[in-house]
Amino acid sequence: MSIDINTILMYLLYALVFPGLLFSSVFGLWLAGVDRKVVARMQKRIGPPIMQPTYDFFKLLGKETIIPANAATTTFMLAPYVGLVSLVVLALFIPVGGFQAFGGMADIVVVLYLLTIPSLSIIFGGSASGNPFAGVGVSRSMVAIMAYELPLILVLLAVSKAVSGNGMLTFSLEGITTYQKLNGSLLFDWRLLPAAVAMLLVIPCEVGSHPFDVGEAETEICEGPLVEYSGAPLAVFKLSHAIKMFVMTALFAALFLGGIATGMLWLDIVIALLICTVVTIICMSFLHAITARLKVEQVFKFFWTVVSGLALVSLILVWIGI
Amino acid sequence: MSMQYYQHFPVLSIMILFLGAFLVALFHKSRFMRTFITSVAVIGSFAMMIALIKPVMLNGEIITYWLGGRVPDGGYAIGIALEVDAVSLFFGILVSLAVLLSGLYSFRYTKQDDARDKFFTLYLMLAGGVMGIVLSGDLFNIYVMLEVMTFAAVALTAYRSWNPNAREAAFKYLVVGSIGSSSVLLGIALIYANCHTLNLAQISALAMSKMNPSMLLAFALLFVGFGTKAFMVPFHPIAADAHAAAPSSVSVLISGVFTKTGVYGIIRVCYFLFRTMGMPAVQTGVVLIGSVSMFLCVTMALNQHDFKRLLAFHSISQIGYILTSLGLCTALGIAGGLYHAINHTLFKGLLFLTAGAVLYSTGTTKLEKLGGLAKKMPQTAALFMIGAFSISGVPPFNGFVSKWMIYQATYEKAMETGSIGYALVTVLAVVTSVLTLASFVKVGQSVFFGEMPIEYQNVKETPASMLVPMWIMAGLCLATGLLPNLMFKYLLGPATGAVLNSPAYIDSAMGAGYAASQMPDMSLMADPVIVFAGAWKPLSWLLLFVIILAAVALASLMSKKRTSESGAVIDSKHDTFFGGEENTFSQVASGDLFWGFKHNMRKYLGFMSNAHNGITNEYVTWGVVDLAIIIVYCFIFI
Amino acid sequence: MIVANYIGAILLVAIGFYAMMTNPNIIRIVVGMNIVDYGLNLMIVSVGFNQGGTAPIYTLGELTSGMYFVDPIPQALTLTSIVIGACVTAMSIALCIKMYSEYGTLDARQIRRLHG
Amino acid sequence: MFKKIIENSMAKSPWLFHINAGSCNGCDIELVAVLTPKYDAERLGFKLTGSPRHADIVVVTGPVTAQSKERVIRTIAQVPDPKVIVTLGSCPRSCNVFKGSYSVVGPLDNYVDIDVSIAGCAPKPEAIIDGLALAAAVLKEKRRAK
Repeated sequence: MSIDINTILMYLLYALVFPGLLFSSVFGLWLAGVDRKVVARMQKRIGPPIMQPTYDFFKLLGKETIIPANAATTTFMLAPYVGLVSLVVLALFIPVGGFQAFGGMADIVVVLYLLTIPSLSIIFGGSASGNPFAGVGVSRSMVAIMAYELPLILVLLAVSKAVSGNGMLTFSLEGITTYQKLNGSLLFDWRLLPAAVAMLLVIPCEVGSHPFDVGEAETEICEGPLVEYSGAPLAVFKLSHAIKMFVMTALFAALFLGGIATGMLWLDIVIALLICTVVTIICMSFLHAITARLKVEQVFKFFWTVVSGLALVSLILVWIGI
Repeated sequence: MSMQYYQHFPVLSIMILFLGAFLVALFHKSRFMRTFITSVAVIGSFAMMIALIKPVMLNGEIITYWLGGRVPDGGYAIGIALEVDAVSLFFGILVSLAVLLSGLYSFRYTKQDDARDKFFTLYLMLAGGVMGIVLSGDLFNIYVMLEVMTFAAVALTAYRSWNPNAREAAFKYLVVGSIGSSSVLLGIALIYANCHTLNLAQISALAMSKMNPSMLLAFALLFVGFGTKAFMVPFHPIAADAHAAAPSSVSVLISGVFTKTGVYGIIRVCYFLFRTMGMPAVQTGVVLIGSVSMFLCVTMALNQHDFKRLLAFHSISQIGYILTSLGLCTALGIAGGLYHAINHTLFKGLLFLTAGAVLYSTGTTKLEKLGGLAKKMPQTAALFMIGAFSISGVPPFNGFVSKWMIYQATYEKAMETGSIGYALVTVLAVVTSVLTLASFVKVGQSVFFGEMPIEYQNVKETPASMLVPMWIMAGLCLATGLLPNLMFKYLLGPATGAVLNSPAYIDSAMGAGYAASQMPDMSLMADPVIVFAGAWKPLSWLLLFVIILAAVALASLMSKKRTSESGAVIDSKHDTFFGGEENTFSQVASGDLFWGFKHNMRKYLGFMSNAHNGITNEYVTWGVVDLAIIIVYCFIFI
Repeated sequence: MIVANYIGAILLVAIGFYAMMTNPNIIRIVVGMNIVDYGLNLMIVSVGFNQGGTAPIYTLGELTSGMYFVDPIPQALTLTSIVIGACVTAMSIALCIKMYSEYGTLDARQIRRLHG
Repeated sequence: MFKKIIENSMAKSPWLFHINAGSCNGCDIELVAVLTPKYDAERLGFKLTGSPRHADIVVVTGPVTAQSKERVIRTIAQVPDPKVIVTLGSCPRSCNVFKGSYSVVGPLDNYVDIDVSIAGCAPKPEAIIDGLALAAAVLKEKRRAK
């Protein structure tokens, strides 16, 4: 691996500006704003301005950070940043409209595991705060992870099987998008429709939005793991939440709608971002507005039966090769 | 051929450990001598293994050492041989590394025990036995070493006189383990009856042409015998008992080393002796056993209330991963399995050592009684986190890389054979990995985070002499995760090649051309090509991570620092928010932590919990029934 | 004749396993282990047995044509295995004694602190 | 500039934490009514949080009872700075009809400094929104003063 100054500058540009920290934060916060606005409109409210999550973020930066006496300080303060960084890294790996900052560096298994780090950072951060509410929240968040991981891997394997033909297995996201560019988007493959639906249900659970936000139920357990966080770390967690929305929807776009190619990169990217927004509205805002929060054991049951069932149907259909 | 100096290293590395054992017993009065002899033995053994990397791993030599210079005569191996190929050396390095680090840890750790001289005697015997197994080229020698090892392990399990469960655990271990030993012995007898030799190389040359029902029976018996040593399902309950009762530094050996001899034995039996691994039926069987082991034991682990017992079940779950991967019989699968074997030794060793540190400092490993120790033992907590992330496969730690390879290998196998069963194995492996993560979140929440019970107010950080081996292990966990290329070059590549290249092993012992003259078909895969279906570049990923972390740190420094931390006195501002109430100790009990999961799985978990009822006879019954099933399976499908 | 040995060996192993599986008395479990051991020893010795063979201890002067020996290696193996068996028995009996003083019983159904 | 952004954001994103210090529940209902579609306080960025650590504005209702006094004081102390304390309804300021009861130890300003008071029994939602908007302005001022 030869490293010259240009490569490093490119790395820096990718990591910090596009599609890394800056872009994913801005777009993620925008998505979060759209989400809140749409939910409000569906409830016949005016709703907060689109910029509201951004205001929240900057306000929290200006607040005092309290470290509780019971907390394990290092873990408590480090956790949000680790979560944020891994999400930004994830944003670099997921192709947006065919543009992938670091193409040959990751595949679906890496994505699967990187996705657990942000959740883990919330879990360990909350755990380190030494609060009993956080303890309950930790437990619930972990059950939510256990719940969505099974359908998610089924979806990923189904997609991987669908794109890998003639004996060559491909796990890489690059390969998946390339295949779709040649053969059309996978969403229009009827065998993968159940998997796409399952993925749409996995996204809110992963992001922690209604009705699957068992871990951070603010009315029952005072926002669970985040209960003791204040100021800048909380701001980082909120930012991570927003970036997670971007990452998950972009993952959906890459897996199922990666076939959109107009020949112009910037147009592709714009279209991909539009898809992200639409997916956010469908799977987060709609569900948020029309459902109440499930209980934790219901979430687990729902994901291991209905959602996994959908994904499994897809996997089997793809496998028997109709 | 003149002997190179390094050809004596295998026998010396075994002898130095046994010699150390006797010398420790001899000088048992002096603490200095005991420490000195043990250190010299474990360091010397490790150094000799490392010195062998260059000739064996890089130059591809296979060292054959005939004890007493009795080389094969007239096509018959009459002497006892030590034969070190890349597989043996791979396991040898793994074993001596664990023995070294765990030994260094023991010096301080056993301070609370009586009869420490006996501890080190047994410890070195156990280490010597394991080294003997992985380096030996003689089947009966392997059996004897197996018994030496088991004997020492049982004695060490029962060693802690103040642990009320130790004797019971040791007894069950001995009884159920004896099924395995008996199977191995019977298998050896049957092989001898057919091949009239005990040399591994010669047997593997002759076995294919002499295949008959009694050889098949011998295969089944040897498989079960080594499976018992690897604690595959259904032999897992004894492992859980023994790991939990033994001192932590011994648990490291039992889980990281003892079980590896089982894995090593299975590799030797399936890939070398009988070369049955090419058959789909055997592959299916091994993968099935591996998958069941990994899933069943991880769910059992979620049910546990004791730190070490939980780790013990995880240990078998990880062995399940290794067996699954080795059972695929593809280059990627073998490489993944071996990679996971070395990773398992490192991270599970680390976790057992942290458990030992907790036990050393607080006197208990009960999850319900502990909590909030990260404030008092920050380094131990950090080490635990590294171990937990490694075992649950969080990138960029080592567990991730090997699991990543295992997923690919299983799914590729599914593509190859067109069977959806292997695809479900991939799914099962991922789910197991998540459940592993969950149970370590449970440990983290119950032991290191959460609230601290008042009686641990004066707990001290683990002593430095115990921290150093743990930090080395943690560093290796990170290094093996970040440098898979080096791992492939120096360890995994040659070892994978050696697994698939049994004729070279035979020729090295019996003289060139022997394999070709005896074996009907020579499926020689000298240079396996390991192809990945996905992409993963840990180093560049780390670079990214560092860049972004630096940026974030800069940003957070730029924003005005408004952190307020409480002083010594707890004021209400820094008190835990408890709904406005004054803070009282209330910790979510570890058993209730994943209630949402347990509620849905209550029937399964309840059944499993009742099945592991602790009665020795039932465990024996499971073992014997399993033995019978495997024998019948072999006779039907092979 | 040698077939009888094999059958006997298999029977001994089966009896030993049966004892280990069904007898809740831990001393009898140890006895069961021993019976399995004896079965195996019988097996190994029989493997090396040659009908009419002499002991493999000879001087050159005693050697005549047509003379043959029983295989000495299995006998050596048996010796080793007996020694190992004795060690294991000693160990397990020692554990039994300790357990009896700790639990006050030899019943395996009551010696089950470690379960679940 | 960064400072300016934060100050402006302070006024636009005030998060509420609601403490009931022995209220008759009237004011509590009205506070929730403020978040309903008709009044929709969320358009101004108001949001109810579950934990005092996240809050900027503490809304206290009810005369402070003997049982709740310590809890109220502790919870208010746990809110990170800058913070604004708002009393909702007449009770926290004057104890209202509960004054003189053996169990009432209010008013609240005996214990903490109050920034904004919203009068009424119970106050109208319009009044509450007005008061909260004022509180947000006070929050910005407090941040600027730092």
